[in-house]
Amino acid sequence: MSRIAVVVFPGSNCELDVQWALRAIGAEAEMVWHRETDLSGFDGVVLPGGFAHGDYLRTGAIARFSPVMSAVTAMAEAGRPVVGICNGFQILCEAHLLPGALIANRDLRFICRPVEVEIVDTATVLTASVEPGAVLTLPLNSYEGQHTDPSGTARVVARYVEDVNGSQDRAAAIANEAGNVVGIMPHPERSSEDVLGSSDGRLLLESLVAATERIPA
Amino acid sequence: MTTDLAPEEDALTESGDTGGEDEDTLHRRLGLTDAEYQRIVEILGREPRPAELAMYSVMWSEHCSYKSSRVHLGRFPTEAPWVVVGPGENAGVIDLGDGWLAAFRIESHNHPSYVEPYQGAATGVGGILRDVFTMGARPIALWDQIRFGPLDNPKNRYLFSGVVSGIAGYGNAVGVPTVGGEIAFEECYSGNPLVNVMCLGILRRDQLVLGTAGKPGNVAMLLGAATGRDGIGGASILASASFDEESATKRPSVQVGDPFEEKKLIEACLELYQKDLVVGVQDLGAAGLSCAAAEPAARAGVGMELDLDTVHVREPQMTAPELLMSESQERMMAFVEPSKVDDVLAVAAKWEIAASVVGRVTDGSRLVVRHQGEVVADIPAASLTEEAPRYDRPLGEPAWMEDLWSNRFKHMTAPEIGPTLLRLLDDPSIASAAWVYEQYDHMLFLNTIVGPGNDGNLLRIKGTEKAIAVSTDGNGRLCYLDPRRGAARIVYEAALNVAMTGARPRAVVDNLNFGNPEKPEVMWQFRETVEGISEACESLGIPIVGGNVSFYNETDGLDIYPTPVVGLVGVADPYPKHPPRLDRARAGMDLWLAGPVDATDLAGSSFEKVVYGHVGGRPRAADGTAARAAIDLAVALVSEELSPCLHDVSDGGLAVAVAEIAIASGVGVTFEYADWRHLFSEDPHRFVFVADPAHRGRIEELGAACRATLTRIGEVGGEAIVFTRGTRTDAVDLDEATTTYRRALPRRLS
Amino acid sequence: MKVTVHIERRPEIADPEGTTISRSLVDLGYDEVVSVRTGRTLHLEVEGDDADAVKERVDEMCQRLLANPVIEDYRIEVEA
Amino acid sequence: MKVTVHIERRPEIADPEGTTISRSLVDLGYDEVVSVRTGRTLHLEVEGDDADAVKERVDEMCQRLLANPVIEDYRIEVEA
Ligand SMILES: Nc1ncnc2c1ncn2[C@@H]1O[C@H](COP(=O)(O)OP(=O)(O)O)[C@@H](O)[C@H]1O
Ligand SMILES: [Mg+2]
Repeated sequence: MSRIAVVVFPGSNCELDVQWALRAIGAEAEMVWHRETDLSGFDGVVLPGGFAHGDYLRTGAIARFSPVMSAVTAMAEAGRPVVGICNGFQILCEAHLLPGALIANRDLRFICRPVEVEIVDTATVLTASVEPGAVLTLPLNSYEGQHTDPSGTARVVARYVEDVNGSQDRAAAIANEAGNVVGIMPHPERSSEDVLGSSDGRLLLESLVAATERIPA
Repeated sequence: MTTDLAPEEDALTESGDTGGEDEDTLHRRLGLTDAEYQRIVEILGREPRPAELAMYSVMWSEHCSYKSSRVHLGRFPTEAPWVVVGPGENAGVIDLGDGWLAAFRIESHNHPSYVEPYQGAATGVGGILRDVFTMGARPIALWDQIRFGPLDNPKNRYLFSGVVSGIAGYGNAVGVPTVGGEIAFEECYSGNPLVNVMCLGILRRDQLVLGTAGKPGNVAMLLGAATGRDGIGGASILASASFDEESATKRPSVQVGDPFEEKKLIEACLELYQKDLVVGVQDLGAAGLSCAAAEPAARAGVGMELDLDTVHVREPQMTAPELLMSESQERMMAFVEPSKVDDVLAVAAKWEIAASVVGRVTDGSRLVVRHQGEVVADIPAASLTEEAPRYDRPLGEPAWMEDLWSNRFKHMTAPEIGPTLLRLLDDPSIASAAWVYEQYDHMLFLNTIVGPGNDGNLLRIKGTEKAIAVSTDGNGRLCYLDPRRGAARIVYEAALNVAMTGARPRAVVDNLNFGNPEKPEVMWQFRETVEGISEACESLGIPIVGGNVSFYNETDGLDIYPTPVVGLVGVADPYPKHPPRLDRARAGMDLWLAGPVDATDLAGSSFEKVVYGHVGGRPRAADGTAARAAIDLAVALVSEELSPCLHDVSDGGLAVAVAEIAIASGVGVTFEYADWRHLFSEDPHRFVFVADPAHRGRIEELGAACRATLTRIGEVGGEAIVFTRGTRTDAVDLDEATTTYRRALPRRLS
Repeated sequence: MKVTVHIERRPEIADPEGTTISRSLVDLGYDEVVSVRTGRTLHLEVEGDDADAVKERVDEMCQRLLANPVIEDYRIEVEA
Repeated sequence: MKVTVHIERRPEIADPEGTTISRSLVDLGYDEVVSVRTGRTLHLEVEGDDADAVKERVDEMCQRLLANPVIEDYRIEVEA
């Protein structure tokens, strides 16, 4: 069974939700405190949503220096799945594991509602089980959700069907070149059961779990 | 810009020495009356020292002592077999079965939100969270009830958007979802907005913690943020006096919330409880350290020694009174057995929060405070709490009630149905609140199975079959017209909202927002309200387990409408797997009305207020028997999965209730009525629901079994909201209704 | 005309963000850092050629919208 | 020693806050406002007496933590 680390920074708050949703599809998901330095024994890692270090200075800026981040970088370099959701996405950008940065939503308001995203790249650890072109309903929950990438190198994995926050290229999720590091702004774990209104996010989490199983530990 | 300290603060900043200061002036400036001062002298057998006077002034303030309300609050029914903790602790606690408990409380932050809307609302959220996790519970949801003056005034827009951002900014970042609430706009809130917030947490029975100091020998530890000069003479004094433009400039130092610190504090405290490292916990809110020392000592019947030199501070050179009165946020006091201090420090270090030992529980009953080697206070702990003054203030029915009641609006002609409906849908108090709740994280923790935009909310407890339902309701206009009837009606409305999620009502917390208690009219409104809430709760068999009183909501002598707000908690076990929601009506379904179809009473209705600007007449009283029948029927319909969508008839009456179903579900509705007044009456305890025609038989059986009146009034389908009466038809295009309803707030705010 | 508005939180008002930044700098090894306070700047491009008049208008904007006098102080700088 | 760090968003990067403020000012009747850009300041209190050495250290702090070079520029000012 694949074993996924869910990193907890001071101020993270979606870690229990990610763990719940991953366990519901049969993965082993364990919390790892940000002061840990060792991720051996894990097949993949998720940086969950929340407000690491209060989002002070810039979202993700302080979290990037947490001791655990060297191990996360090592995982990324080893080709293992590394997924950042919402605040986790912001941290991956600050850590330069993904290009660009996330700035305040165009309308300067926090947005919490389900949005539609189109999966445009299925060659990543988060989207491999999804049909290309599939449109998924996933809850967005962010203030700094507008992705901007002056380098223009971001590989867009999912696009908002409507321009909800001003993201460049309507990017809702982006990946590194190898497709093993993915940042996604909407929350797959929040749409992982019908009783929550949608189970579309499950497809993404299943892709992640499958990807961790493909890679020899 | 210079610092604008309140005058009382100047007096206390100049160290312990009040030389040259007239003592008499000082106590008055601190909000104590001469008689109260005399009482202090009697208790102590001497003149109080400055630090002592500071402590009495905050603890005996209206906000902390409930001195004007206490004699009336005793009227509340507070008992039921499932009550674990009733009023008196930081939050009420009820039993949900199988070892699960729910802790909840509601509180106001009205004046601070007027002074600084973002921080005022944010720190209101922080404060109510602490009341709940103090009990050992993990806070799982928040609800906000906010009221402002009309949005055509820029100041009100500024206050409204600032408050919403503050609730979002704090609630989202601290990681507790805000899953529902209420917004209302009335002229009377222009100079005095109301910002109430309710919080609910869950815990296992063995994790319950009380605000007690425990045994002599225990150590008092202060956890969390450093202490600064925040809000000195703030929440407590601010909330205990009337407001005018002048006091807005004499405001005390504004408190700034730090949701990040609070998040760490929540996690650290929950770990302390889980490891059984604390005997008791008390949050530091209004009255800060004074309250956090006095209350737990008084509850446990012990004494306490505090050493102010060990308090970690943000600003240098704070005086003893300042340290004792500071309302710095995100602090908790824990009472710990000496052998466990190191373990507590280790947990605090792990979560990166500061912790220090600041005192010791002693034999006897005195609270002794030292600062820089000197005793600055030595007083009986209970004299700050139990011996606080109580006033049975004079009360009398306002002379204006007779006029109000006889001032019934005479409707000369029937209104045009379509335009009237659109007008109501465009009213900010009725229109979609999505502009507000989409700024709040309302999904965190994956519990929210009926979220904002519906009547009640339903939160599952993961890993169980249980769900907790909550509805918060208030209606100032109705309570102004008749406080007793109005207050009873909001309790019934909340109970029905909870029932429509499939849950049984279990307990209530209340927030009583009133004007100046020194006016007999206001005290009469208060007493009537307490009666109304009590009667309704008794009729429903549910207790009141906690609440809050906010007086002095007046500006320049004008009192707000009496505005009680209730938060009603229910339990569904098992919870519905296809929970009913407003957006689940489908073409081909029947539209039903539970309760009388021929309601004509319009007194206090949105129809009269919004369409004619009229507020008058005496609203109808609720009928307990009919209310219980409606509740039974709603619970039965949901638990048998007969209806996917139910909605109560409240603001805007039947026409708006039906339109809201159509708008949420994106499908038209056609229905019949006999008299136009039936469309806009807000007669209590009625609801509409939709159901598959195949269920007609069973639904009628249930109606009969519950003794509820039931009428099939129409059907779902088409692209318009169509009203028919005989051969007459009025139709409102669904798209137009939808746009009006959804754009009402955004268009006024951008 | 270019105008810069410097907005600072009044000194007695808590600045949790500054505190957090200061703590992380120390964590990163910069233990010479004693404290950090945060502020905001607004760079306005304003039409007009009378510096005094422009400054007066911007002052009004600050009082009405840009700064929150309850917790903030501000300072206006008009560039040549 | 008092050090001020001015952090500005690079001109090619969107500044939703600046845009919103500018729009509200015009709405309020200040139609002389052409544009607004927002920036941040950090006021550091740092131990040390050699201004150049302090500045160098703060520069390092900026590069590592205080500014994000992908979207921001910064400027350091050491006060006497
Ligand atoms: N309107 C009310 N109805 C019932 N209980 C109330 C009401 N107002 C206050 N109480 C109870 O009085 C107690 C003290 O309240 P308060 O001093 O505001 O507590 P805190 O110091 O935690 O803010 C609480 O247990 C509260 O539930
Ligand atoms: Mg409390």
